[in-house]
Amino acid sequence: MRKYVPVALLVLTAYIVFSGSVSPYDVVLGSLVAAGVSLITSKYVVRDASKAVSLRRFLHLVKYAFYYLTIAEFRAHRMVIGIILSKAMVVNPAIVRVPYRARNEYTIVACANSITNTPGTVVVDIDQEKSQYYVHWIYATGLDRETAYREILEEFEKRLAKVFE
Amino acid sequence: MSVVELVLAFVVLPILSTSYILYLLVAYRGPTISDRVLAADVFFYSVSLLFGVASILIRSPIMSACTIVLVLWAYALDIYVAKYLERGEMGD
Amino acid sequence: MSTSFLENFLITLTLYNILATAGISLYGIVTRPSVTKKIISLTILGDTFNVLAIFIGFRVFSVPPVLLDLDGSVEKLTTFATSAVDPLPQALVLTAIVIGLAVNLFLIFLALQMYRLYGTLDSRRIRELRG
Amino acid sequence: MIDEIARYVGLALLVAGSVINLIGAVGLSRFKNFYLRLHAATVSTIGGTFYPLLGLVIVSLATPELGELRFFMGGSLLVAAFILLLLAPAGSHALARATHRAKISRPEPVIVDYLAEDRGD
Amino acid sequence: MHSVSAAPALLVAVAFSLPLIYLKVRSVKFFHGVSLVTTVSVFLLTLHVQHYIISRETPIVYRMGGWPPPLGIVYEVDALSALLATYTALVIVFIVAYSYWYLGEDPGTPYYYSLLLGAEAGLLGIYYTGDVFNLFVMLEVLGITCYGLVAYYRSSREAVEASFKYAFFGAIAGLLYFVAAVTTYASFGNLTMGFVAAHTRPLLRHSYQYFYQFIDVFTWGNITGAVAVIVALSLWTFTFKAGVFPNHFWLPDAHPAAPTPISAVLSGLVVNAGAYASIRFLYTIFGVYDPLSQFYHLSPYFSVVLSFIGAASAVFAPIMMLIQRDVKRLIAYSTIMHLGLVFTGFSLGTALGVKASLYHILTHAAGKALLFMSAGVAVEASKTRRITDLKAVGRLNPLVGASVAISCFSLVGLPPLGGFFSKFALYQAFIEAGRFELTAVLLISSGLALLGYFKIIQPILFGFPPSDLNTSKLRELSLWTSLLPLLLLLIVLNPITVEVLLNEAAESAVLAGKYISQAVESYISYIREVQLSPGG
Amino acid sequence: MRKYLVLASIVLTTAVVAYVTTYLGALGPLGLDTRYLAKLFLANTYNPAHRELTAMSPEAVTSIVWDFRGIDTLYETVVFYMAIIAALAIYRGVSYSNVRRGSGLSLIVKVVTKLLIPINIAVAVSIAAHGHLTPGGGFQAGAALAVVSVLLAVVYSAHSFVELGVNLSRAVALRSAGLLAIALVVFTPIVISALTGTQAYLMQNYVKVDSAFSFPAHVQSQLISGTLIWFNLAEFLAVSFGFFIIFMLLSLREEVVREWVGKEDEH
Amino acid sequence: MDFSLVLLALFSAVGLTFTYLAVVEKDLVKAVIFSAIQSTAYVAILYLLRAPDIVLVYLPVAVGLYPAALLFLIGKTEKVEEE
Repeated sequence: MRKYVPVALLVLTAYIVFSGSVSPYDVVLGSLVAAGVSLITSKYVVRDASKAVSLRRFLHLVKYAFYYLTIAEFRAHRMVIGIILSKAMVVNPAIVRVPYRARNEYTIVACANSITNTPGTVVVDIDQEKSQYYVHWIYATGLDRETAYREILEEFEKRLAKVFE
Repeated sequence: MSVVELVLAFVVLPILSTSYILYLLVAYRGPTISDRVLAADVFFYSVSLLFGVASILIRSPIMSACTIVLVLWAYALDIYVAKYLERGEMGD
Repeated sequence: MSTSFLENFLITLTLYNILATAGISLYGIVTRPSVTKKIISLTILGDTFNVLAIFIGFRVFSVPPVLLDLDGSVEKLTTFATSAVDPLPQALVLTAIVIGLAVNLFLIFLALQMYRLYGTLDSRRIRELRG
Repeated sequence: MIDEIARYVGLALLVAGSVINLIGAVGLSRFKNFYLRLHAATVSTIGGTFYPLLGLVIVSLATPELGELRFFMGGSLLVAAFILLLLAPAGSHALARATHRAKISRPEPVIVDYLAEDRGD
Repeated sequence: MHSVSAAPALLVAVAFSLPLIYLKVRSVKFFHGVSLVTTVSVFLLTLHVQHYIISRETPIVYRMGGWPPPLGIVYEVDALSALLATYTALVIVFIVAYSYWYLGEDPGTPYYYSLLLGAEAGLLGIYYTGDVFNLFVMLEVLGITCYGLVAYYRSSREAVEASFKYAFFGAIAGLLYFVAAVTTYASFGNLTMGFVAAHTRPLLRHSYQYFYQFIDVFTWGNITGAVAVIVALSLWTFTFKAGVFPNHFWLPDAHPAAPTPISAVLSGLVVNAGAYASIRFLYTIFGVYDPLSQFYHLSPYFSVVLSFIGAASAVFAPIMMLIQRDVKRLIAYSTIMHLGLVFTGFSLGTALGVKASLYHILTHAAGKALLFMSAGVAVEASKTRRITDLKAVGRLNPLVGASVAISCFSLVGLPPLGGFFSKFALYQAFIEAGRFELTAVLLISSGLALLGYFKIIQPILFGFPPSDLNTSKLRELSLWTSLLPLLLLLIVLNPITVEVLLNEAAESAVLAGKYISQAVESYISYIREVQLSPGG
Repeated sequence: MRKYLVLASIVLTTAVVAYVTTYLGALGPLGLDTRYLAKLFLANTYNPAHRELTAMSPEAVTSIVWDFRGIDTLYETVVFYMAIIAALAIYRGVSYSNVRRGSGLSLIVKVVTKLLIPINIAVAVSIAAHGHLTPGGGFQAGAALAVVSVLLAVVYSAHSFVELGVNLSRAVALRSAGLLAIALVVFTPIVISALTGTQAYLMQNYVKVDSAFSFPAHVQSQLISGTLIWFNLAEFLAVSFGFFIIFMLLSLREEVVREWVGKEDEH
Repeated sequence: MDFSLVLLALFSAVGLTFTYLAVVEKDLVKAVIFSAIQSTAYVAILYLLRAPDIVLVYLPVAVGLYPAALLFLIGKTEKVEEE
């Protein structure tokens, strides 16, 4: 039963926010749609029902989003904009291996998206057997796994583990 | 015209137009298909910004519903081309 | 209300651009050998005509044809009627886009079937093979 | 008063975002290969589109003249921004992976390409 | 007067439900039955409309959704459109009966009937509609169903290629007509045929001053410049649909490649839509042959252009007929010839000319449908379309033999048959208009066509009867019920029976006064009831 | 040579059309004002004072599309329907069950798409259900939902349709259900008028001067604009499953398709 | 002076350029991408012409569905147009 809740909430929120109104018509129709969609898609979307509904995880997510959207993005943008606007455009690109420890696919994907969304690093490929990303790094400061992990992923994974793991 | 509209019309729109032209230049020049798709993709996302700005300038907020559809299909275009490059056939 | 020279110039320029686009896509339809390219040109031609149709219903300094105030007072309706763009071409184009989509999708299915039977999508080769 | 401040915050985000968008466009045309361009593209999508969209959300919510419709505009733009944040990285990743696998663009200049090594080519 | 609106909508509703039923009901016979019942009831509806028009002597204006003309779409039915619609519905009933014989247990039957009913809806909509843009939509409904039906034999190379060619150029033609419709709105300010017609006739203002004070607001641009664009583009589309000279290239490929009943529909009925729309546009809407119209001075040019394209197709097609080896292709070429004659008929601009054209449309539709269907029997029996390899089915089944002979004689124009009278009417019209070169064209094309038709008659009637033919299939009831009525129709179509209908139709085409006043009246009566100054 | 001939004729035609449209003013004065009929539509799209002349929907385009010129849209739907039927006729006899499982794209794209689909459905339903109030409507929503069918075929594989339980016959059934709902709304006025002996028209929405038949415009003070909402929802259903059918057919592998093409004898 | 007129001219010029590129391009995938860019320019034009309904229809159709269907077609058939 619990596994239906997160999808239904997601759909209902999307519906209400997109419609921008809380009239009875929208609430009723939105709830119907939410119920229907969660019935169909929950078994694909939600893997572990016990972790599905938790206020603590949600608060961690908000905290992470705040950190990510302000500090992490600002740092990364400053670096890449500096490279673009510099005359010589000195770059030091490399495709490095970045190991991850997460087991949950949502953590893996959230980490990958966080890495890609910060300018300067792009996840080119993912190897689930060896548990590592291949990240194209515009200004590589070190090529071994540990440096790459520390510089690129550690901060994100530490915070995201609290949300999804 | 309010300050918001003045700034939008005389600062934001010219800057955006310049970057559109640069994106399209890359889309035209880019040596490989991936470069072109990347430029087209960024162009699509930036046009979604134009949608928001224009709907404030036209003073009709309801037009902004189009933004989301553009974002969706820009992503879909990425995916098609990625799939095409990776597999050659799309349905597999 | 009359338009200034610059406005007139820009409107005419847009119109000519649209007509030239139609001309180029027509050229593509007639001269390009590949069936796929012909279909691409055909979709562009349809798009161009649709934009042209919307363009004739346009007016400067206008709002979309959606009423925002639902109190139904006469003044607001009059303001709306004298400040919104023409909704009828939009309705016509809506119909035309769907029809164009249907026809083009069917053309794509036919082209696929043609490739299965002829082994090529080059219109010159197909003509030779058919005899 | 709150409205006024919020509107200027939103406007600042918009202007800064459009400038970043332009910088991203410059980067896109200045970088020499596809993998480097990916980073400029990220600058354009996140800094140049996502943040201005948030700014637009703030501006529209802080404009009481729009009436009830400001929630519609703000809401639809917010959903669009959220979806952009979700989709843009997946799109660039898919494109990068496909490009690397199809080998249509070498990631030169590069100091090391572990992916190519591990895939054995 | 719901029959007008309900006829196409009923067809569409049945077409919608056929694939749904197919999921539950797998019996193919059921679909034949449903289609037959539907087409018969649609024929009764159109007959009702026809009766109503003849008894009232004025066009019907059916307001869709209750909206008055320029706001909504109207179906405006006059004697011309009612006649063609009724006739179409009648012929399709026989074609559905023939399909029962032809398709048998083919598992694709539900799709086939879905498309066929859609095509009939498109044809009826084209005839009934009173709106320029609605005509575009109905042309596309007709178009897409025909493309689908031509590609019905999906494993045949030529069918798919012909369908692609037809669909591709059909799409371009549709786009051009769309531009014409949009230009109509841009310059005339509305899309109702009656209103546009009213605008082109400033001379009517003296007699109908009361009307014109209401509709004058609906003008906008420079209509002289616009009409050039509209007529050029729409005439291109209509000649494409009718398959006459410059735009005939798709027809000899598409018509033979389709299943035989569909060849009958395409050659007998679908091409008429192009001719009808040309008549409607040139006569009723823009009035290029109407002295009251402001475009009357263009009539000599139109006369020359239309009679040229008509004469060119009437002379070129029978020559092509002589060198064909494929029987269905030969018949398809003869369609081009007959439509050419139809176009020459109404290029004259006289009531007699229009009447002769309509008459020829009627006799040609019946004759061509019958010829395709009966020659199709021979093709089915011989499993080939080569004329020289056809088997003498006519000697095993007298009905088939008689059908082939009589339809060919009617198409050539031999005396007691319908074709003779329609060709004679054309001859009279040419003489009356003093166009002797066209009479020469008529005679030459008939003479050449006679040779062409004889190529079909000879093997089917006078060849040796093969021994290995499955005769039981030749004696099925559905074959008789489809061929016999058309055979009788060809004999019955003589001036005594159809003179009144044709006169009414031709008169209503040439004199657009009633058509205009009905449309305008429908707007005025509505607005007056609402007690509202328009636009308030 | 032929190329230049084509080019010259196209340039000539374009020039003539440009001349006619600008100097002769065939399109009317561009950009200045709208036509009288447009003002009539705009003034009456939501006008509770004149129930005989209004569509009671603030969205002028939707009210034209489904009420004023509803028959156009009905037959436009027919064109779309017929195109898919024609495509199905080309693919008749194909069974969708022996599609083998494909591997699809990388995990990141799969998970993101999985999250996108519920949000996308919510957005599409919102577009359809507010079609009579804000820009949008049945076809728009169906087209927005088409992204689901495309992404399922592209990101996962053709086999994902089978896993989701959307096989061809179910898609056809749901689409036909939507279309029959449209037909039902279209025929309701005529049937009721025939039963009660009053006057009503095909596709009628509200009272007219000569007809008292009317669909309800409001439910509990929520504007639903009579038939418009039903048409929008039914069209949404029909169009979105239409796209499902199209992309299910297109995503079939060629080996599967070639098994049955060419087996039947030619006619 | 309506701000949209300048952008209209700009985007119609973009549409013209990319139509030309799509027509002359030999690589069909590139032609599809060019036509998608041209469609986006038209989407912007339609938006500036105050036609949000049309944008909502045209955008999925021209930017999304045509390229998808065409890439399906190209993937199963020929990749390059021969001169």
